[in-house]
Amino acid sequence: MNVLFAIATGIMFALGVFQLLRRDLIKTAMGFYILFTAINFLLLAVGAFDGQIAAYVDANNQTAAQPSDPLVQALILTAIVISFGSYALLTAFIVVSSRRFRTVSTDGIDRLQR
Amino acid sequence: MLFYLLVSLGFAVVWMIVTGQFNPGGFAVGWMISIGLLLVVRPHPRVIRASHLPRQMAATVIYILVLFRDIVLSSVDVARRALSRDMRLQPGIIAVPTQDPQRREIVTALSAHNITITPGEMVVDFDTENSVMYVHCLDVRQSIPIAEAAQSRRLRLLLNLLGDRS
Amino acid sequence: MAIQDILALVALVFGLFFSLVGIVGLVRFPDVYCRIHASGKVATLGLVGLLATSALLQPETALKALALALFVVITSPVASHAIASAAYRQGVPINGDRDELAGQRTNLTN
Amino acid sequence: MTPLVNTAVQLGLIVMIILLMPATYRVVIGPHPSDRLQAIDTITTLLIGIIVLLGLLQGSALVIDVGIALAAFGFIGTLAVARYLSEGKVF
Amino acid sequence: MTIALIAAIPFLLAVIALPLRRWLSTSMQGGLFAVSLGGLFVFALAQSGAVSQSPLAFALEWVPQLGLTLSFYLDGLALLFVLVVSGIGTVIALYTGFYFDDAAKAGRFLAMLLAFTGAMLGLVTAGNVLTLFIAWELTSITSFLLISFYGDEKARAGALQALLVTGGGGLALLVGLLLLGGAAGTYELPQIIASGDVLREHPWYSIFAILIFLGCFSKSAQWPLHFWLPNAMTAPTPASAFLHSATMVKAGVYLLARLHPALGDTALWQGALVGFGLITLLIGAALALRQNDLKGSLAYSTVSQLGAFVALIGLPHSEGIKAVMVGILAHALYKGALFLTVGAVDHATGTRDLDKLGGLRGVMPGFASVAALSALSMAGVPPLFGFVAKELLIEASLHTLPLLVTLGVVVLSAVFTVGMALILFWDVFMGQSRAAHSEHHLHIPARGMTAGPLIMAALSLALGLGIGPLVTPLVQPAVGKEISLYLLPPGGINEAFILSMIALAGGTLVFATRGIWRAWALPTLPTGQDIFQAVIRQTERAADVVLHSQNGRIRYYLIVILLAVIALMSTAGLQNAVDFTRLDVSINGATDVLKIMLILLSIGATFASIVFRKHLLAALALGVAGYSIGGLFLLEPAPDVALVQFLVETLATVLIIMILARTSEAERMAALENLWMGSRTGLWRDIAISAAVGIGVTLFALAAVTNRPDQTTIAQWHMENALPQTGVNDVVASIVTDFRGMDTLIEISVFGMAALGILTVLAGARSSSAKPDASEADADETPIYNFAFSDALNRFAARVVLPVALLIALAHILYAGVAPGDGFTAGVIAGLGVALWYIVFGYEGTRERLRWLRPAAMIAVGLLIALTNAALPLLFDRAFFAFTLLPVELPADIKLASTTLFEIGIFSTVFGGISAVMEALTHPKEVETL
Amino acid sequence: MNVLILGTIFIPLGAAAVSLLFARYLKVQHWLGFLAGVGAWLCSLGVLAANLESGPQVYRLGGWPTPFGIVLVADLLASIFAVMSTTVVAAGLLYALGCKDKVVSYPTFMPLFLCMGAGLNGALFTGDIFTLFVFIELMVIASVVLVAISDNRLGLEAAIKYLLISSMGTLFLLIGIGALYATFGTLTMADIARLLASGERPLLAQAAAVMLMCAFLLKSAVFPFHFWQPDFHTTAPTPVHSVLSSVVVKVGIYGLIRLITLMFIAEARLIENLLLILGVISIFFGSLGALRTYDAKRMLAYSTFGQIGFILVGIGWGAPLALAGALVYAVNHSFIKSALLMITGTISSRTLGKTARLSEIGGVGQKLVYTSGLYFVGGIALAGVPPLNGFISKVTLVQAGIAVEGWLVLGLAVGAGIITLLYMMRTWQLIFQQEPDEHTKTKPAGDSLLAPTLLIALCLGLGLYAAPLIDLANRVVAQIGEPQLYIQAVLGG
Ligand code: NA
Ligand code: NA
Repeated sequence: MNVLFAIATGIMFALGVFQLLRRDLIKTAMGFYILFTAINFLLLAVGAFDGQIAAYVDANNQTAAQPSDPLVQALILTAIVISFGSYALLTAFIVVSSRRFRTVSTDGIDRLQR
Repeated sequence: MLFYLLVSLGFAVVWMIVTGQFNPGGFAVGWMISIGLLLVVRPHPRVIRASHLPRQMAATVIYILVLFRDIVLSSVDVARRALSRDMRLQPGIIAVPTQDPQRREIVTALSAHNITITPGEMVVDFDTENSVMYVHCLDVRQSIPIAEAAQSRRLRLLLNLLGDRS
Repeated sequence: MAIQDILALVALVFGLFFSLVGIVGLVRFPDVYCRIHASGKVATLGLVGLLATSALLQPETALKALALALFVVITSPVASHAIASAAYRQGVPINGDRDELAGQRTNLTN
Repeated sequence: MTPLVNTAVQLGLIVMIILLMPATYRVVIGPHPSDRLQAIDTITTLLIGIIVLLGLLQGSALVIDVGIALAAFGFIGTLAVARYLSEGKVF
Repeated sequence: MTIALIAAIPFLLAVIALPLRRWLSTSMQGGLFAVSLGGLFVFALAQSGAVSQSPLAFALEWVPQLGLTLSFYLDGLALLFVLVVSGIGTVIALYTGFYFDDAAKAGRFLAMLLAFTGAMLGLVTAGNVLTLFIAWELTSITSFLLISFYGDEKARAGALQALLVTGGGGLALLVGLLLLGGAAGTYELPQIIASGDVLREHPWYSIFAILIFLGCFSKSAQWPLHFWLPNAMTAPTPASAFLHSATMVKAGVYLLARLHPALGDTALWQGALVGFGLITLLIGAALALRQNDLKGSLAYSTVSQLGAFVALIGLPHSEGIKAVMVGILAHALYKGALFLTVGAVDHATGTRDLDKLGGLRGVMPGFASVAALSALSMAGVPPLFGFVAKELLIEASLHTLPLLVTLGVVVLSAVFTVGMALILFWDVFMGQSRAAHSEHHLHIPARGMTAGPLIMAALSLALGLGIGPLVTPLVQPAVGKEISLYLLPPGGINEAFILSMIALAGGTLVFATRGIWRAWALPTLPTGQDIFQAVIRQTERAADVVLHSQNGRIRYYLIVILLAVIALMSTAGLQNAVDFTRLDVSINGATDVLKIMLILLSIGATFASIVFRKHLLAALALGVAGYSIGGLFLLEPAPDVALVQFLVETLATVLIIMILARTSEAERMAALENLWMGSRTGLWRDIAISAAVGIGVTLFALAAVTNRPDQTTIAQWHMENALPQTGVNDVVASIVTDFRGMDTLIEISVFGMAALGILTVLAGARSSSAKPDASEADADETPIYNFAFSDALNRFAARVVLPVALLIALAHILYAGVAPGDGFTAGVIAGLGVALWYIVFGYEGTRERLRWLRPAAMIAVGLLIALTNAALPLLFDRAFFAFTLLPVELPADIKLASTTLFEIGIFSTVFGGISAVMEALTHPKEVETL
Repeated sequence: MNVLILGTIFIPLGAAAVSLLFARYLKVQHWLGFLAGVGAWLCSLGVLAANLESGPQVYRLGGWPTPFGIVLVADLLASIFAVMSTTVVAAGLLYALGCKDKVVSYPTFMPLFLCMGAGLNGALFTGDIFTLFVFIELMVIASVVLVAISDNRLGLEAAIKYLLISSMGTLFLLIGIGALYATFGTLTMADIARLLASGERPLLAQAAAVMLMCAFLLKSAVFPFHFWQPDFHTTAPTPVHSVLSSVVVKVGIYGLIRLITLMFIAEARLIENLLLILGVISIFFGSLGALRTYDAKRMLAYSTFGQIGFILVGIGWGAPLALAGALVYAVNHSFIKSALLMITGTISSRTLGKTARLSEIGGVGQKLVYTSGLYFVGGIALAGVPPLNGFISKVTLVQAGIAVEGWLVLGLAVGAGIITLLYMMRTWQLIFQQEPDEHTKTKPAGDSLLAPTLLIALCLGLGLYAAPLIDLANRVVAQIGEPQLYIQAVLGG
């Protein structure tokens, strides 16, 4: 399975980068989002150590099964929240860009030059 | 006051279900939390008469049973059509009056909910001014004859449930 | 085999059957409104079946399964209605000649 | 859980997974946005079902919480999209 | 100690000059500072006895790590310069007292001038090359200020040019001095001078010598770096007289003379100094003759003179040092006086143009005599001081250089100089008055203005006559060996005398035929000015290339960055890091099948989101992809992550649809590209970059999964300690709220700030107090919604879902430790309940019905609760964020711990944040809460 | 006194929350913010003092043993950067008190500003690589919002660009963190350093080093990761700009130093060579950009780009002397740049359009003698003219260059230095000496000059009394030269 996960993250990154490079800001935002989903996936793929059960412990029954790495999960949780915050901000900016610059194209917001 | 009591009790039950703590402790915690929640949110109270409560309870139980029966019937009906070769569909949209003299929103809502769950019918839109629901039917031949009768049956149940019929 | 295992199997088959039917309807039915009838309600019942299976096989999940079932039963018609309403407002034509909403629609929005 | 039931649940899981495909097919072909929305709503329902079965297989009561959340958000997302389709706005 | 005062006092005077300008008139200021500088002069003169015995030194530790010591060193050479600076400074200050009409302006000028004086005195008394450099730079800066004093276009350009040339030279000098210090092992001047043998043999010798030459040549205006000096003549004339003829430009000469014992008498030294010095001597003299502007003329003649000094220092066997010292004195006197005269003429007539001047002897008799004496001294007419200087120059040249060079360069320059001096005097003061200034209201200078120049002119005469007794004691310590000075050669007429007489005669001839000379088109000589301008032009062109790369297009920026990272990553050797033996391709059970399905689904849906042109479809496809990833998390099994992923995915989808709703279709369509028909090269480029990134990440992930350990001790520890130490079953929850609680606190701060940001950008940016400008108001106009969507059924659903959502949220908080979900999921769930209200009821409807909803306050309170939870243990002498279990028995398996408080804080922040986002997005006009 | 580390982070964060509650009382909010800034400043000074007295300070959050919990580590390197940051942030807050920008009156301004400061200090003090990411994000998000709501309407454009580009940096950082966790199974920097040093060197370390380096280079806006910087900084509100362009860009520098002195010591030579090349290019790009751009604020932003290049060159040379030079340079540059930005801000606050466009601010300061003097001193300080602190930076760096005999780079760097002098003095002439155009209209009063005055005084002080800073820098370098000290302080043993 780990090969598949590795390749899948690569493909997700490639798709995210491609989407990020679109002229359309909304598509760009989607690319942003894909990339952050992909990075969470990557963290899971490379960091979690092939869990068989969820990372829950119980006082009375300790199983021998390998739990999914809880630390990676915690990191992913944090990364999700932060990237979502950034993403929400980006979407709000797109709305304001539409109001202020009358465009949602990345090529359209190029007043800052030189 | 009675309204808040009932709502808080209802919330407490929901709490117990949601938390999986169906025990006295869970109820106590749920009830306290519900009261706290009501203190913050303060919904608009509805007048409830204690004398009507038992009948309302009964109506509620009946309503839920009927609802469940309707779901099953509707699903079976639709399943038959979906699996049959020609599907025997004759779709169309018909107007169904809500018939509630007081035109209350809750009644409309619950009626619509009920209709949408019943066999092959689904509310597409409301005309609030004229108290009409526009219902899409999978088979108008089957639905039109029973539509109004079914609606008055549902309305009776609802009014019972809401404790309106004295 | 315990009784609840048998019941669970029945519920499982029940749930799978209605899920399947819902999907069949989703694929076969002629227009969006009909498809909503099929998938929106039938798949709901399918889910209830699966939830019952879960409740029977794993009693500790029973209450949450109940909560989920209630939630789905309450919200599913609303979603169906909202989608149908949206479709109608978008001007998706209905399959069939009887449409009492036609013409009324203009009064309702805008 | 007896092996028979376990096998049945596994089979059920596979059936549910297979069912995702025609639903996805409907998402792809549409033809109207509302078709796709309905199909996605259905997929959500299927996913909840899958989650429930998975919970059974994993012997874990935990995942059903995820199912509840998924149901709630699927519903709200559906309403948001429906409103967008109806009126060109979400809020 | 006292010698430190020499440099310090003028700085102090500069500081008091600024406030004094409000109280004192111009002449009082001039007088005051003239007296002060005069006192300094006298003080310095009084040191001469002691200095001639042994040099005075004083050092103050400053920045020992840099070898920077505030050390002063007063020997004969320094003293000579101190005398020149303070003496001329006295005259200049006096003159300034009559030069400006505006006391404030005079005060500003004097402050700068005094600061310069301090810097210059510091330069010549510095005993450490770094101290010297500091003073050196300060002279450049003060010079810049003085040149730029009037602030007009020309003044600014001239000042900037001077600063660039001398500052650039300064940088070279700095490096040179640091290298020199490095080679000598000290920055102290006396030691450096003493270690000449080491330095001349040092491998760095040529590097630091050249760098020091660069510094000195730029400062002392040697060809080809001389061009800044004439352009610096935009400075007020007293400054030109002081800085650009008498003192600052001689700093280079000073430093060369100073380092001569240490670095001199090598081929490089001789070649560079003599070569550049002689070229400068000749070019300066020739160009001086051809200027119409009096100050320009004087400037070029100064250039010429500086060239002579530099060449003299370069002569072998220290032959020229004596001539340099005498020359500096003589030049300072006559050139200073001439500058001041020109300043007075300019002041009086309003012009410095030779063609417009003439016959001023009648109206300015005092200055006429000053000009006469000084011009004769400059021309080298005996018995004036200038004559002695010229004699010494020619003599030194004769002794060491080929005769042809002496004749062709030194004598020829002298010829030009004589001609120029005569022109300067004759054409301004003799002849007849010109129309230009006779019409002009003549502004006869105050009598006091003449005083200073007269003193200088008189000194030119007196020192010439009394050369032996008066000048020898000053110059001898500076030269550092026994010398004898005389007006007329003791051995009778010698070659030098003859040559200087020839020069006089030739110069007179030049003067007589000046019409021809001045009209004669000289061949264009290569000047540094052209090179300078070319350098500036090329620099600006390079700058334009740089700025061109800042083209404003984000896609281009991203591509460059990605390419850079790809290039850098390609060096990391990832392909070697993959351990192919550990690749695992096995598939086990339905779960793995499901995983594969979900992977395929997520990739397919992501791909669909790219190819779908309709944004809505793309958004929905993205939602499917996100849900699939959520499913994969669930299968890991990581239920907590899956839960959050589902939640966030829903919100994200809602957000994208929100953008669609709030941007116009036309704008969106204009932005959209046609992937299949558009510019294919761009497409292929993007595909190539994406593929490269994808391959890189794949390799990376393969390397990671094949290299990682099977289990980490750290995760193991968390698994073992979650229950005993934090009392929860959900290890992820214990990490999130306890083991790594701070991450979560900061994370919710990020979330809260993002939400506040959204609120501010979309709603708060139009604060109720400030009126939006017309265009913005127009642009921000959003229609009031109608609530057709808000029908009975939807309202019913919204009303039911919100309380249920709140209950579920509270359940997540209280049971965070035993089930998936925590304060964060609780906040999102409650927030989604509120979102549903906004969807169904709209902004007005929701604000009206949910009055308890105060997003910003909820964020604030949430953060405060979380912080309180973290900080409370500090009161009990426990660690920040320490875990505490509350010792209360609660029913229904509820455990209250500090964590619960934290979860409540998280909930409040996140709930508030999402509500804030919803409020911002739906907000029609302005925000009321906050 | 390791508790004081908390103060530098959580005093501003707490004040952000409280000030949000006082949204309706702008004065209260602003003073609260300023006091929090001063509080953080005092704490950072305390941390530095404690450090000098008794070595690296370590705070284990929650009391959990390292490496299982998060640890805050204040060694000398972090402390000196923190003192620099808190000083500038406090000055920025002081400036905000007297700033007339509309954005300053938004109720969310103060909380965002304080969060930026908290994120900054947190990023410096954290001993955990993942927490570093979290703090950096706090800083990024707060600053992005502050720029987006700037009075300059183009702030939004810059914010969008930065958000997108910065997200690249975040990705690199997370990939790097993922690689480190996957190979070493730990997030504590000291632990990673210990494992890296212990010899068993997994192959992924190099990839992680590259990714982290890219992330830090992006945060410091080093060529070719710089594109966002001129836009983002120029459009920022003055108080924000003065923090962004001086200390926020240094976080990347800090990270790079940590990277090569603590963790990737084996890869250090490679990274240093790369930094040298990028540093020189940055020097030229930044200096040339500053020379020809159209706006006084933008000029300073480009200038920062170039100055960061100088610091990188110092780091790239690698020798202890050079590293100390880079540190001295970094600290001095922060104060100078911050002061200059504030002064430019006061000038543009006097124009009607609140602009710093060179075509529109000519002669605006003609009557403002005091401002003119401040700007002049700041300008020559930036150009490295003695006796200001910029000179000290320059000399330390050049001495280091001589010591390592990096002739080519030294020559190039020194050559570019003259460009700084050119653009600073030309702009000074333009603003303060030129006769204003007849259409140039100015306001009678602008932003308060108190904060820049204090900073300029600091610059002068650090120039005249430079020994302590250099001493400190040398001690920092000596300390980071022995990573064992850091590792032991964190992990014990
Ligand atoms: Na979290
Ligand atoms: Na949990």
